[in-house]
Amino acid sequence: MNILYDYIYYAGAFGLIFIGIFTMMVKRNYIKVIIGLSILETGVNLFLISVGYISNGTAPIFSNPGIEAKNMVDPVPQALVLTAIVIGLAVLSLALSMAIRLYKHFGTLDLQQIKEQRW
Amino acid sequence: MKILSLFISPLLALIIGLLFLGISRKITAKIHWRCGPPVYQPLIDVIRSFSQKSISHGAFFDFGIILSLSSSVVLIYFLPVGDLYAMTSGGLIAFLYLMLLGPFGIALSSAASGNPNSSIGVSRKFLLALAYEVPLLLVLLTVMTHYNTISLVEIVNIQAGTGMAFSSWALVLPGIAYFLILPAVLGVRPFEIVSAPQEISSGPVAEFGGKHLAFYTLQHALQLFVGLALFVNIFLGGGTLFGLLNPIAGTVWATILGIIIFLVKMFIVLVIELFINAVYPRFRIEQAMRYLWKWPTLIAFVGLVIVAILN
Amino acid sequence: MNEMSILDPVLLIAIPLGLAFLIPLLGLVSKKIVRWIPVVGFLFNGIVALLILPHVLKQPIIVKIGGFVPPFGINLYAGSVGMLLASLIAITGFLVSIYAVKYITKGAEQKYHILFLLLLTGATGVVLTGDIFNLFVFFEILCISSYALVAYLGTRSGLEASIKYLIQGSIGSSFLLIGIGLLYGQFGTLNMADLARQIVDYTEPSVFVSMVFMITGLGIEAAIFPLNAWLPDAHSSAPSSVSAVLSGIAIEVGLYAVIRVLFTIFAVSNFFIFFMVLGVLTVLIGEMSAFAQKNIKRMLAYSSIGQIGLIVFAFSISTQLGVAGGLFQMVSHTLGKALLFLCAGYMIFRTGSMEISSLEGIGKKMPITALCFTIGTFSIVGLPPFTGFASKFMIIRAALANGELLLQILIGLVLVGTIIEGAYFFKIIQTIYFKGAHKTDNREEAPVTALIPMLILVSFIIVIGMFPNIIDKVLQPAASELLDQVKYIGSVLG
Amino acid sequence: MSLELLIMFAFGGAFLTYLAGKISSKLRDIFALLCSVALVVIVSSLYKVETTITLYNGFFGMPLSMRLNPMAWFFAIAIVSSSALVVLYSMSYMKHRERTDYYYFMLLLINAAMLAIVLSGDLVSFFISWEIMSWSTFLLISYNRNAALPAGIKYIVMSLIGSMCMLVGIISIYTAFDTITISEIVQHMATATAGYKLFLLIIFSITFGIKNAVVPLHTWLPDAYAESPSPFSAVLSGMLTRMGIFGFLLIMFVMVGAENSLHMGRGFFSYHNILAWLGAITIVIPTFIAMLQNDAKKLLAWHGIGQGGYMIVGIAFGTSLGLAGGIFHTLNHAIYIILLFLSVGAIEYSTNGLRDLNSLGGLFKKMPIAFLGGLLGICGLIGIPLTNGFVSKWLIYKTLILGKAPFLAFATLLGTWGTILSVYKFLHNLYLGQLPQEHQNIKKTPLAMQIPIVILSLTILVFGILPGLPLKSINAMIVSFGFTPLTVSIWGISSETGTLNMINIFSILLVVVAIFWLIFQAARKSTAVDQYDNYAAGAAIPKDKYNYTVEFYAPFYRMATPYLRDIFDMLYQKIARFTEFACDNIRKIYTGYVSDYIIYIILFLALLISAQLKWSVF
Amino acid sequence: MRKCIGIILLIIIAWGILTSLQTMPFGVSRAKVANHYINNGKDETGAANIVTSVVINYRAFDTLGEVTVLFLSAIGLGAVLATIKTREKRDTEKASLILSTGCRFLFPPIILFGAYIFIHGHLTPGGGFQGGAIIASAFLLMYLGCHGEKRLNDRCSTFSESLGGLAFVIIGLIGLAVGTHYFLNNFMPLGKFNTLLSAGVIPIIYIAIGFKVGAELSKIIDLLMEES
Repeated sequence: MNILYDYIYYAGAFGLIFIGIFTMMVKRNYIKVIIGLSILETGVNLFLISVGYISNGTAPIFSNPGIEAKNMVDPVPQALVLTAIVIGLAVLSLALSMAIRLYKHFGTLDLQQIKEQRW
Repeated sequence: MKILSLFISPLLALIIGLLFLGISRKITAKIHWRCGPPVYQPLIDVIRSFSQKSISHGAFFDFGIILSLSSSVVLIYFLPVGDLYAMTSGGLIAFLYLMLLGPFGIALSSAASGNPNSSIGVSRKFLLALAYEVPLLLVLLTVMTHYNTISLVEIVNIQAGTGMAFSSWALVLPGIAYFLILPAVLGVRPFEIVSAPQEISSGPVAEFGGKHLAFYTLQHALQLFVGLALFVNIFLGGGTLFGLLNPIAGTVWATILGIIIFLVKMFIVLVIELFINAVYPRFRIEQAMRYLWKWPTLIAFVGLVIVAILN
Repeated sequence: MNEMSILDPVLLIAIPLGLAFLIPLLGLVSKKIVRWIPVVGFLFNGIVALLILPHVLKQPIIVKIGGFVPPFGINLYAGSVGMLLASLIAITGFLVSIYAVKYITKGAEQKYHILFLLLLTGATGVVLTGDIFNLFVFFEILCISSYALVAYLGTRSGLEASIKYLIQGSIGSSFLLIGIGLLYGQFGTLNMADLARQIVDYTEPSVFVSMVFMITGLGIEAAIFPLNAWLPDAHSSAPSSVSAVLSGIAIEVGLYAVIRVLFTIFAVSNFFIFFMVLGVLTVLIGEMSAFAQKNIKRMLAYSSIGQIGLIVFAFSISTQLGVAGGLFQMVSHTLGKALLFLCAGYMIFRTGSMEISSLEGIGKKMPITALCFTIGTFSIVGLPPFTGFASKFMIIRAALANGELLLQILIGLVLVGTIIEGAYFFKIIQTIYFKGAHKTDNREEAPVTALIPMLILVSFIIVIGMFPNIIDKVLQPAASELLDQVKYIGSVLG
Repeated sequence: MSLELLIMFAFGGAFLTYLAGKISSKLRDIFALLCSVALVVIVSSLYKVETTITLYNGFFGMPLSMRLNPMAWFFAIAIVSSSALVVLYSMSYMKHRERTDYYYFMLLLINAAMLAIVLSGDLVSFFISWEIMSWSTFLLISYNRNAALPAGIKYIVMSLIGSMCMLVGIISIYTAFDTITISEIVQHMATATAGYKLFLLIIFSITFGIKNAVVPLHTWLPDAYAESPSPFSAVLSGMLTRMGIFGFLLIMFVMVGAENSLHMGRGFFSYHNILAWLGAITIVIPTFIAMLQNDAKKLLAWHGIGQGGYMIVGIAFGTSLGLAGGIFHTLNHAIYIILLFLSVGAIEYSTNGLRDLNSLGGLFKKMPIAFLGGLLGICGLIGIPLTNGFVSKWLIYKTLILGKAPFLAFATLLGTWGTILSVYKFLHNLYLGQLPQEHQNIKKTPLAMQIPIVILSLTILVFGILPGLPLKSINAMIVSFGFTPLTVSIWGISSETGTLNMINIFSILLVVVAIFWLIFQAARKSTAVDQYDNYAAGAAIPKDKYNYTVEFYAPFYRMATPYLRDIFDMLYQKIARFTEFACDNIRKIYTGYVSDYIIYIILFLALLISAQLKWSVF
Repeated sequence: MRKCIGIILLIIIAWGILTSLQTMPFGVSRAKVANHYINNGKDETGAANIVTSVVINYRAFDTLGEVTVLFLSAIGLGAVLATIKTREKRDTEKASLILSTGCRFLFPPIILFGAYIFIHGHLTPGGGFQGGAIIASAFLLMYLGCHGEKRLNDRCSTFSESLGGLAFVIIGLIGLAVGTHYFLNNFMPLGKFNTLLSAGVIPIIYIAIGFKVGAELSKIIDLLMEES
């Protein structure tokens, strides 16, 4: 197996994470920063899921009596991701609500201009 | 002896001091090609002053001048004139402090008068005192360190044993320094800016008339006496002369001769001092300070360093 | 065990959560009753925590949620540290919520009380939990409620601060989650004790990277030096009652999490030298930044950074004394800083400005508040006979007892920080009492609901400062619990 | 009377006074006075009692204890009696000021804290009381507002530096010996290395040097003295600053022990010698700077620094004579400097806050009692024979001269001669000379302010003539340090080289003064004139404004001013400004732009990762 | 500049992560804990969906926290947006009849489907969160399709979210009180495996969660729609 196959999910996940961080680092628009955050969270979730994956695995549901337990993927990361998604959602909605208020107060979403609180 | 000196010393000091005042005036006048008053003039002045009119600015004005004269008299008790001394308590340090009390009393008194000229005079007096005290302190410290005692009497006694003060070479430099500052200590030319009559109406004395002036003159005479006597005591062996009196030591004659030798030494010092200094014009206070803080201080300091190293 | 089942530490989390869910319902019935819900909740918590505290000093209580054996279920670890901090949180929460009853008048009051309740519930969860993902969840509760509370007033500064806080905080939580994911990937467990058992060498690159991600994530909330840029903004813009809790509880809890991770899971050793330097750096930068501030709450916020640095330094000494000193410093900082923010709250409210210069003559206007403020500053600076002194004493002792030169130099720098801190705090005291014309004589003292918490905090500060033995009995087992990884593993996994 | 009661009385009295003030100001005044007088009574009843009690074990299980011994008693009685006088004085002085409750509270609290310092039997309670004293002092220095504020900050910052040093010292002792009780430390000290002892000496010397204002740590003092309320300036200069001397005694002769602290280092570079030289510098420079001052209290403040130098020199020289001199000078200094501050305070009271030497003068007829106080105060300060200052200075000079330290002796003597000039200026510009027209009708000095002045004036004379009274208990103190006792009589000291017998000098001076007074009276009566009837060489003396007192020593100022700058203060100011600058700039890292903050976070992460993965730092 | 620094730093971090990932190859490991869940999960919890058993039983405390977070976000959103009082009327076009009728038509089935999802959480890959999200999507549809006509009943949503949360906590506390005395203990009979009425408290909790999540998400949508 080549390395790419082994790590393709991880690479994807971390690729998203880095894109997210990079976006947050260089973008001045608050909405874009939120998008970066969202990408970052997605990346993290993807990473968590791929941690628990096993090759050729199935969902850990005993929907039929005959299902083998052997090939089931790790259920824990899935549970974690469920939580992480909800938390991400909460943060995101809060961030967006603040964006609304921010625009009302400052008339801009450019973070470089919103520097009243410094030093 | 101590009891006796309680009465003799002040009288002796007052009279000799007044005479020295007269002598100094006379000598200065002669050097200046003037005739000058008679030698006993200050004595007469003092006696006459007591019967003259005076003004008083209040009790403190009187108190200051009394304190000044009294403390100068007490100072005399500390000062061995030959064998003649009444007190040793506190030694040279107490002596130094008492030396201070005389001018201090006058300063209080004249300041209480509220006369601006007096205040200026006092200010000058203190500055001059500060100027000469620096080398003087160094000199006295050198002596005390050298003999490792703070008692004036003891210093004199040690010197009497060795005969002459300059027998110890370490004390030559301090001696020179003291000699240089002596006119300032005595308040004679060229260090008489304190009571410059033309400028500030005689300075501290401006408001003194009658008995106040008499007291002031007496105090001045005592100051002159003390300054010279201290020099004689510390550097010239006091009332001894190369062990000349040793054969008759302990007798009354020895004491009297000692006193006479002492006075003669004082006289010689005074005359030399006057001859050297009478030709100088008066120093301004800054000039005086600069001068006193330069050479005498330097010499005295070197002397102290040498003594400190020798010890 | 029967007695203990009534006093289950899980109640400390469950009851406030339930109350928080209940508030919207009660809000439909009566608006007034809602204000008192946090008071009731924290009173309950305080009583329960203080009752449990003596039991855990010797042997920690392991709470198995759902009855599953630890590596398989989530467990709460109610040890001395956890219970100490839980009691602290409950007491502070109780006092601050009394304060908030009258203080919070603007905005959606009901929502404020829910957020406040949940903020401290999250904090309690963090200090009690024994599972890293659970820690993450409670951490998020703590963070999200603080984001919302910082923006609560809806002012320009509040929003700005909240946004910056949110951005940095969520990066932090993402990093924490990455770290957790990496750990899970390697060791297949999320239980702290189980992880600790499996990790033998923290310097191994894979472990180290996950550790770094975790402490970066947690360190943002803990406000360790390069990660603390959100703190001065957030703490100064939030309503004062919230600032009190953020400064007094939130960052301490963040720091607790960092320390717990470092001590218990990774059992780091040399790494602490780095942390020590970081702590001193935090002290210096915090205090120096505070020095030039003109805004009183911002100054207090920077001072919190300095204090956090001191706590980090104390923990990094990683001896019994050092850790105990760090915990003590946490306690004294919580009491002192909460007091300061509470006082500052009403001072700002009365003067209408956060500028220090506007506090001139407030000592006459609100004498009791000003007095409390003064005592708070004395305690924070570390003057006897207040708590700050006792804790600083312990930390310096720990630093000197070690005998290393580096520590001695660093403690010297910390003391330099203290001097700077003293300088600016004393300037404020002068402003309060001695500056300005003698203009108004009319008193405008803070209301009783504000004075009671302040005075209680003052009495705590004085009593603990004079009799530190009271708390020393808890600090020593707490410190040994943090240091003793083996015992932790043993008591959880059996 | 037990010590707990004493301490509780002192602290409780302070609190109760504050509370009493809330009821009525009269009640508070009486209560404060009663409290401080009661303390005097209690402390004097404890004369020659030696006892140790343990207060409680609450501080991390360390026993906090109190102990009474000759040293503690000596300082305690000085503290309580000066405080009682100052409280009495304040009753009138502070009558029409604001926040008097607060003033009394702080005054009594400081008093109690000082009492606790001298009575503390262990280092932690010492430190606690020390800090209570420090911050309450800060609160009282700032009392006068405006110019007092920077003075307060300066004080507290330096004080904090000192306390931090002391804290380090105390904790290092605790870690080294595992005890904080002083008596146990003394036993352990025998096992300590010389280096450790030196470390302790140095670190404690910084603390006590700051408190005692030893150059170069003196810069807080002039401002603090000048700007506090006058009665408090008196306490500050009289006792509080001298807690530094107490500390020096404690560390040098009790804890480290005389035989160690006097043999630390070699030759000139030994600890006590350097300390003595610092003391000498402290004498000379501040004394001359004092001459330049135009603010009466600032002048006294600089003298306060200078006089502290005498004590340091005396103590640091470390012979029984010098030690006795240093300790005695502490007491004497307290007496006369309190007197002087009270005297200036009386003027401030009468002239509504004036203390500028250039605009006052001639007050001696208007305020004779204050003048008497001022006169005797400066006599004591100079050390004129028959005042107390003379005896202690004499002891110090003698020690130095006989101890073969002529240069130190020179410094001390020079300091005295500098003192004369400036205190004469002080007296002259305040009380003597001409009374300005606007001060013709000033307020009378109230009785409550006169009584302390009179008592202190008498004390100066009594201790000057009967120095044996305090020297007896000082003797007991230095014996407890392990020195050979002095041969003390009630009149003075007798020893193999040079004796001091004040009664001789006193009686002779008395007699001579009496004689000359009689002569004076016998001479022709003088006519009394007023101050405007002056001889001015014909020039008219203007009545309205005649400020000949300005620039009193003008020639000297012209010469010396360029050299007599407080370079340490300038240095510290520079450091402070630099610190402020640094503080102002370091916070610029918080740019306000959130992306920067994210970069910090990522940087932190990347740094840690690369540090371990690349270099394996941890 | 900023970008360069960013890229360099990210490369360093990526290198670190790469080093870390080498010890955890993709797609092979299944840890002890996970094995335990898969092997014993259905016996211990009675749920066919192991993820559900993990979410609601093994790691129920997390879920409680998660629910709280969502609750928080709704409350926080309310708090942040609360102070805006100016609610200007925007002149939007009324939705067409087809659109609004279609939306109304679709609304009940979507709700029903959501309910189905959360009721069958322990059997199928669904659950309270998923069901709640679907319910919220129904409300979103109503908002989009029939803008301004129908609004969320505030009181009702408050009721359901509060009661949902309370139910979760109370079930947990009942677990503490009865049976083995553990918080969130699965105290009810497990029932027959793989039927609707099985797995003890799991369906009950999931129903509570479903109501709560649905209400909260709808509320969030409501608030955001209103303000934007």
